[in-house]
Amino acid sequence: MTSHELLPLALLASSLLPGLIIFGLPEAWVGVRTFLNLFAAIAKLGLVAMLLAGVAAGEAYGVRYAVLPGLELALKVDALGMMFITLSAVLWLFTTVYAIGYLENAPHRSRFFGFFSLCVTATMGIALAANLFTFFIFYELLTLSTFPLVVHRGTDKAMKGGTVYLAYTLIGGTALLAGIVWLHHLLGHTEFAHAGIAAALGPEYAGQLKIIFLLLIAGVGVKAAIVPLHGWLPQAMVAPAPVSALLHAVAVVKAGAFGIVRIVYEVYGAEFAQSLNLLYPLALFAAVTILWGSFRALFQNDLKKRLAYSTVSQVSYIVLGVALFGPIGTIGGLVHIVHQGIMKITLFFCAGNYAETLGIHKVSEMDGAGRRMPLTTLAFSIGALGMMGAPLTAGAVSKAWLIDGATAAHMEWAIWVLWTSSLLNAAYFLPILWRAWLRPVPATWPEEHIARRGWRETTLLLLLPPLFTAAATLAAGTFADSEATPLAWAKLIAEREYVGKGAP
Amino acid sequence: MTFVFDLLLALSLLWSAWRTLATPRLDRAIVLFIIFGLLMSLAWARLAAPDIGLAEAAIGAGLTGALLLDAYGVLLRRRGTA
Amino acid sequence: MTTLMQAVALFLLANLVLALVVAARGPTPADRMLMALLIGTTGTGILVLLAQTMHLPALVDVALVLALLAAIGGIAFARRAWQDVEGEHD
Amino acid sequence: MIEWLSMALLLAGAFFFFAGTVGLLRFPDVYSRLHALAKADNLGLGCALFGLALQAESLAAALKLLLIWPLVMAASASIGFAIAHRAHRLGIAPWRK
Amino acid sequence: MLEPLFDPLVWLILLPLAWATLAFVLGPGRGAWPAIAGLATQCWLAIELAQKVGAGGVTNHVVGGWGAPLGIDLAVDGLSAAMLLLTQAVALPLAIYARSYFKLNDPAGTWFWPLMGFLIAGLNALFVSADLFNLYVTLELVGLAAVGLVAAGGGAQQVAAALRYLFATLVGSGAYLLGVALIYGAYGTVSISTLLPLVTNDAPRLVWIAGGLMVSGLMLKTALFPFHFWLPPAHGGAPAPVSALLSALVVKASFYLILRLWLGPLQTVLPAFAWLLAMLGAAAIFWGSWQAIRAVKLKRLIAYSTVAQLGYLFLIFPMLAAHGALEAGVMQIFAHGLAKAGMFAAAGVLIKATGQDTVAGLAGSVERLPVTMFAFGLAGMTLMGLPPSSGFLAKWLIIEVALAQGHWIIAMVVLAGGLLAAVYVLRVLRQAFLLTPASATLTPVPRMLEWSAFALAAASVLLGLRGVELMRLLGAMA
Amino acid sequence: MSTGFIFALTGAILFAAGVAGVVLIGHLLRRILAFNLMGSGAFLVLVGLAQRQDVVDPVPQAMVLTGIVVAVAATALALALVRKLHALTGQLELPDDVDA
Amino acid sequence: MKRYSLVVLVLSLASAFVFFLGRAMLELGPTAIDLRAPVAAHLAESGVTHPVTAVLLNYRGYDTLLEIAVLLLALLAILAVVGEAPASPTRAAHPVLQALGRLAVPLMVVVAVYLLWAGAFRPGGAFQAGAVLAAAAVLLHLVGLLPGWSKPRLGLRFGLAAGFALFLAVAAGLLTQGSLLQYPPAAAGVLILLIESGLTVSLALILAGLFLLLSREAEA
Repeated sequence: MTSHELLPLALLASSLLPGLIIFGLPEAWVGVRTFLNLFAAIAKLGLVAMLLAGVAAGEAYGVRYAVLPGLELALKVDALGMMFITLSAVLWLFTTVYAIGYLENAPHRSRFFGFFSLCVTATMGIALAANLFTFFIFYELLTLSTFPLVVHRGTDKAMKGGTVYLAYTLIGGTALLAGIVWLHHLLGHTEFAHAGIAAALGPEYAGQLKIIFLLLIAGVGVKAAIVPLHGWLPQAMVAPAPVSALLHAVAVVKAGAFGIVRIVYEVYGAEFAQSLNLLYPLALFAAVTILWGSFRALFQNDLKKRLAYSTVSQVSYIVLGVALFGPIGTIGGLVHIVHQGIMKITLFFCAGNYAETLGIHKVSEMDGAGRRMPLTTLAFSIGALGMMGAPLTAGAVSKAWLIDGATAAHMEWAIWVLWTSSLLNAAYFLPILWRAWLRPVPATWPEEHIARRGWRETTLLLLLPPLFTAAATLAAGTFADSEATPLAWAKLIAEREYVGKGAP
Repeated sequence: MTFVFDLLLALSLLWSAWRTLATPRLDRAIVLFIIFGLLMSLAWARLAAPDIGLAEAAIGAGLTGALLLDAYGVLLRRRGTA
Repeated sequence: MTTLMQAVALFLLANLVLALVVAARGPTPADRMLMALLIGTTGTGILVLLAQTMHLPALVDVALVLALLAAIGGIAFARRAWQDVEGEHD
Repeated sequence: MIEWLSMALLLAGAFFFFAGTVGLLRFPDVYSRLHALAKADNLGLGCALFGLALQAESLAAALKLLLIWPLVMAASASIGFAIAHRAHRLGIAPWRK
Repeated sequence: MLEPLFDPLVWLILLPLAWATLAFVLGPGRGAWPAIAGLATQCWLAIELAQKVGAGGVTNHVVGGWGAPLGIDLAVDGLSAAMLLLTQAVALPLAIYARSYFKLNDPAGTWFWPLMGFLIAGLNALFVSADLFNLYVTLELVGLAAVGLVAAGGGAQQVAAALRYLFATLVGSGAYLLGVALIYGAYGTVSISTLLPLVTNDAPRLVWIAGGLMVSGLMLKTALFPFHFWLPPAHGGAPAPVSALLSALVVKASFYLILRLWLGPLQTVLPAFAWLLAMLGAAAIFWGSWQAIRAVKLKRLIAYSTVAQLGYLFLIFPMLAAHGALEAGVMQIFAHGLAKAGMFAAAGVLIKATGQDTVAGLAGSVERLPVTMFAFGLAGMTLMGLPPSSGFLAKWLIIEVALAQGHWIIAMVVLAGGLLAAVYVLRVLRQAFLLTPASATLTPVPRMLEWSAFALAAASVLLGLRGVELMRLLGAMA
Repeated sequence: MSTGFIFALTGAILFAAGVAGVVLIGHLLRRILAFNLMGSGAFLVLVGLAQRQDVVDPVPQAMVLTGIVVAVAATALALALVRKLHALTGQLELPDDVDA
Repeated sequence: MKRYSLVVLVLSLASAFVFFLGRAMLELGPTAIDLRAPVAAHLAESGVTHPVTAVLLNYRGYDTLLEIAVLLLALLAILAVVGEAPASPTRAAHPVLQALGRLAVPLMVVVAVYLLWAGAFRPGGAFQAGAVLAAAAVLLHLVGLLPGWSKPRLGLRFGLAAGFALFLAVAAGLLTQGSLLQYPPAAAGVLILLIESGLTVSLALILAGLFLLLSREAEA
């Protein structure tokens, strides 16, 4: 095996093996577990760095393994995948640090971190998949490994949330499987390729291809929480905060969005999909989701639920970008994968901090929280402003590219959608900020778990991750046009996807 | 003549089988079944299969009959003492 | 001669059928068992006749075994199955 | 001569069988029916066996045929005894006019 | 000269018979070690045989040196080699499991080892026999051994289940026997290889009746809906290692025989019944899953899941002429065999540990028996057909063949079946993840139990990554 | 009609009656009887049909010998089970199969 | 009512089955394969002169091997079902019956030996002989001269399994001849007699055991 074959495997193994070892660790071995977690996360980052350099230089990494004659598990590393991988790897590190702090005295930590690592492995696999078959395998593995995390608390409510989550994702998985087998039957393979593979079929297959597209998008759309397939996401909020953070900011919903990107660009090909009139309906669904999610978020008193509906809305920005035919929209969508990730994880970290430190779960309890926890609230504010698309934040960058894309694609209505959504974002985030910063401190907090020590409003492990991600949000927005930013990488991807079509 | 013999034997086989299944009393059914086994060994003789006839005679008339009667007796006794 | 033997065999079989009808109806369990024994004896007779008419001397062995083992059924009946629990006797 | 004798024995055997069957049908109680059975067993089968033995190809075959007779007699006697014994134990009274 | 002495094909039959006899003579409760040693050797023999078949196609053994139709032939092709492999591979871990499960003097374990030996011998003999009547004898060997295992040392419920099972299996093999009788009447032989060229499209009507009888008898023994009535009490009531053996292997044996007849001597006759079987298979999937979803007892649930999973096997019949359908069926046999053995084994651990056997009683068990629950989850993954398990490959193959043949309805049934399986598997997992334990005390269970269950379940998943070998083996067909 | 055929036909009827008996009769001892009738029917068909021209064929005869042994084995096992069930429950019919 | 319609349904199905089966049987022509010729042709090499025995123990000896396994297995299953129970004391029967037993049993043994010996050249053989022996044991038990089994001890277990084990060993040993159960023609007769003798003993024990195991509670 060459290093080009080994590296993708090593990327998977760097979270899989520690995960499996952690399962076997006794509950009390906190030190060993923490070391393994951090070591794995850092090792993974190292591997990611090596791969990033290689991919930027045009190196091809990949490995194949036949499970059945004509059916291969195939991994490859490409620019699009790297973007998702990098995002996941970086956020995994932060979330791990955060989770170590968050679960300090909670039971079943071995199980939690074991499944957590499996979850990250599945995410990596999704990003590395070189064909739809492989994609599907990791996609389902992700479902399975997240279920124990969602129900981790073992309460009836957690069970209900977990059951809803599984019902949605398994039904979605079934649709996805049906589409994949069908496509495999027609084409004989399901390899991802620039400009797509479906176009190889003659026009007489157009009808079948449309149904398959519907099945595939319905399948990944469940995880991407496109309306009307979004019902699981707010329910799954019963999970512990690090799970909500990683799952909803990165792993699950992004896996769905990433799948849509892969299907549109590398299975159907944007041009071919456009010729089948598939992109316009997709854009419509994305638009409806954006508005519906934001609208529903307005009425949520539960902080995490409000964030969840916000996620529903924001992830569809990516879908909208993909569905806006043309490279500019693509760049907007792709960059939002990263930007939404770091912003949303910041928000969830902060929500977790409020809950863990002061017992605040509801928006109505947020009065004065900013004075008690200024740093957390600062990070929260940055994330919220980013969501609204305020200047100098990462959100602004994605939103700008999306609007440009809509203009280029002559879909002016999409611009209105984006603006309306921004207004709604402001409408549900600003009241929180107002309460946190400007309302007086109440006499007692709902449940104060962690006392203040000097400038440290809560434990260090809880405080640092959101501060870092908030800083990243600002950095990605401020220095968007320099090199080695998410935006630059998104441009590289768009260049490769629209090969020969003249990237901007 | 042999045809009439065969036919009569076949009919008595069928009749005893039918009564075995249909008779309301269990002991009667068992006795009929033993008779059925006996008729079977006659049938095997008519089919020129003395090996099977021997086996049927030994098993059907001897062992199976005894097993069934014994089982019947036990069931009766249990019911009697119960 | 063969014809006569066949006729006798047929007659015995008819006789057997007659006994069979009684066995199915017989008033007491003991009668039925007696019928079964009679049928066994008749069967033995038929078998030795068949041995002659079918030129299968081995059928005599069958008759022998049948005669030997017919007793078992009767004794099993008398020793095990015939119970005075149901009061079905005359 | 032997032919005729054997034929007569066979017919006699058939008659005794018939008589035994009718007896079983007609006699009033277990004990007398046992008696009828013994007739059929001992005489009917005996006649038939002797009739056949006369025609046997070898002495061994004839002896085997004749072996069956005492066997059946012994068996029927003891079963007859067993059943009568049992009937008595169960309290079945002999039939009286 | 000495080569036949080491023919793995023969020793796969002789060896289990030998250790079964030895275990019987050794006496009650004894014989675990001969059994385990024997099974380990058999595993090696089965691998050996599979390699031989993979390299050289069909292997024959002419018993008695007479050759068909006078004598009996044993024949091994890819299909039978695969079944042999599965049988030994499932039996060995289960034997290790059973050794811990039946501690000495457990009434259910008194005669477990000789019974298991005869069962395995019967299965192996069944898989290699090329003679319809000999197959009948092997069917009875398997059936009676299975009934004995179900009934052993049990209470009223178990005995009743065994009786139900006994009558079903006896009527099933009786119908098969009558079919064999008719075939012998029509052709004068019961040798599969001799019959192969004789049974043509214009076969006499009697052969059709024979085919119908044989298949319906075997359907009854395979517990295809609506003949499944005997399975849930028998598989649900028996001790865990027995349930595992029965669900994983025994019902597959009669299915294998249908497949054998279908592909072999009755290939011109049986396809007339294809859609009937597929429809019953679909009904089995829905009915079995529905009952599993409703079941109160854990092993009941698993047993009904077997009813459902057997349904998949019958879906392949309308497509059997096409390439890939047989492969799909065998993959499903493997997937279900390994997974169900693992699941029953895991259920056995759970029941032993918690001391009761309802699904509700599992609350909190993920905490206290993580390995077992993980095994259960892995096996459940295979049953649901989730990747990368072998159940997924089976499902994939069936759907692909169905689409290639244009039978999209079959594809839909398979997909729906997967979802229903998810419902009943997750019913259990959900309960296990609940925080509050249902029973306060937990009987400690031997580690070996947990890990052998885990090994089986893990094998069912890992096989999903090694499908190529199995497919290659199946390629070596007659 | 030959002897073989007559008994083959008889066997077919016996088989059908036996199966009907096993299906319809609840009483377990009777079911065992019905099963035996069924088996006898199948054996008769095997030999009778093979000898429908009244020529003796040893192969089906040997098969039936094997079959009879199997039938005896099955009958004895069934009886053992019935007796055990009766000893445990006092019932001679199968109880309803309940999941509780 | 439901029950009644079930009866009607099953019976009409059965009648239809018999009707079609009977018709189909009538249509049958001669068979393509006639095994009588090869059976007769190889009789000289088979070691016995009675064709049924040749089929049973030579041509299709493998069937018989498995059949014995089935029988042993049935006994085993019964053991597993009924478990261990002390055999109840035997109640002696009336002396007349005991006399019958004493008279009949030696005769049965003689007949059994005769049948075993006859098997080589005329109807008879291990199975019939074993059955007669078993019947003798049952008779002895019924007249109270032989107790029922509480559980088979080592010696008895050995005896039960010996016939099968012997058969198995011979079958495996003959692998040296080229295949399972391939008798060398010269030794076939002796080997078959050996196997049959072993089988007679074990079959008798097994068949008797079926009864003796079950009936032990009968006298309670």
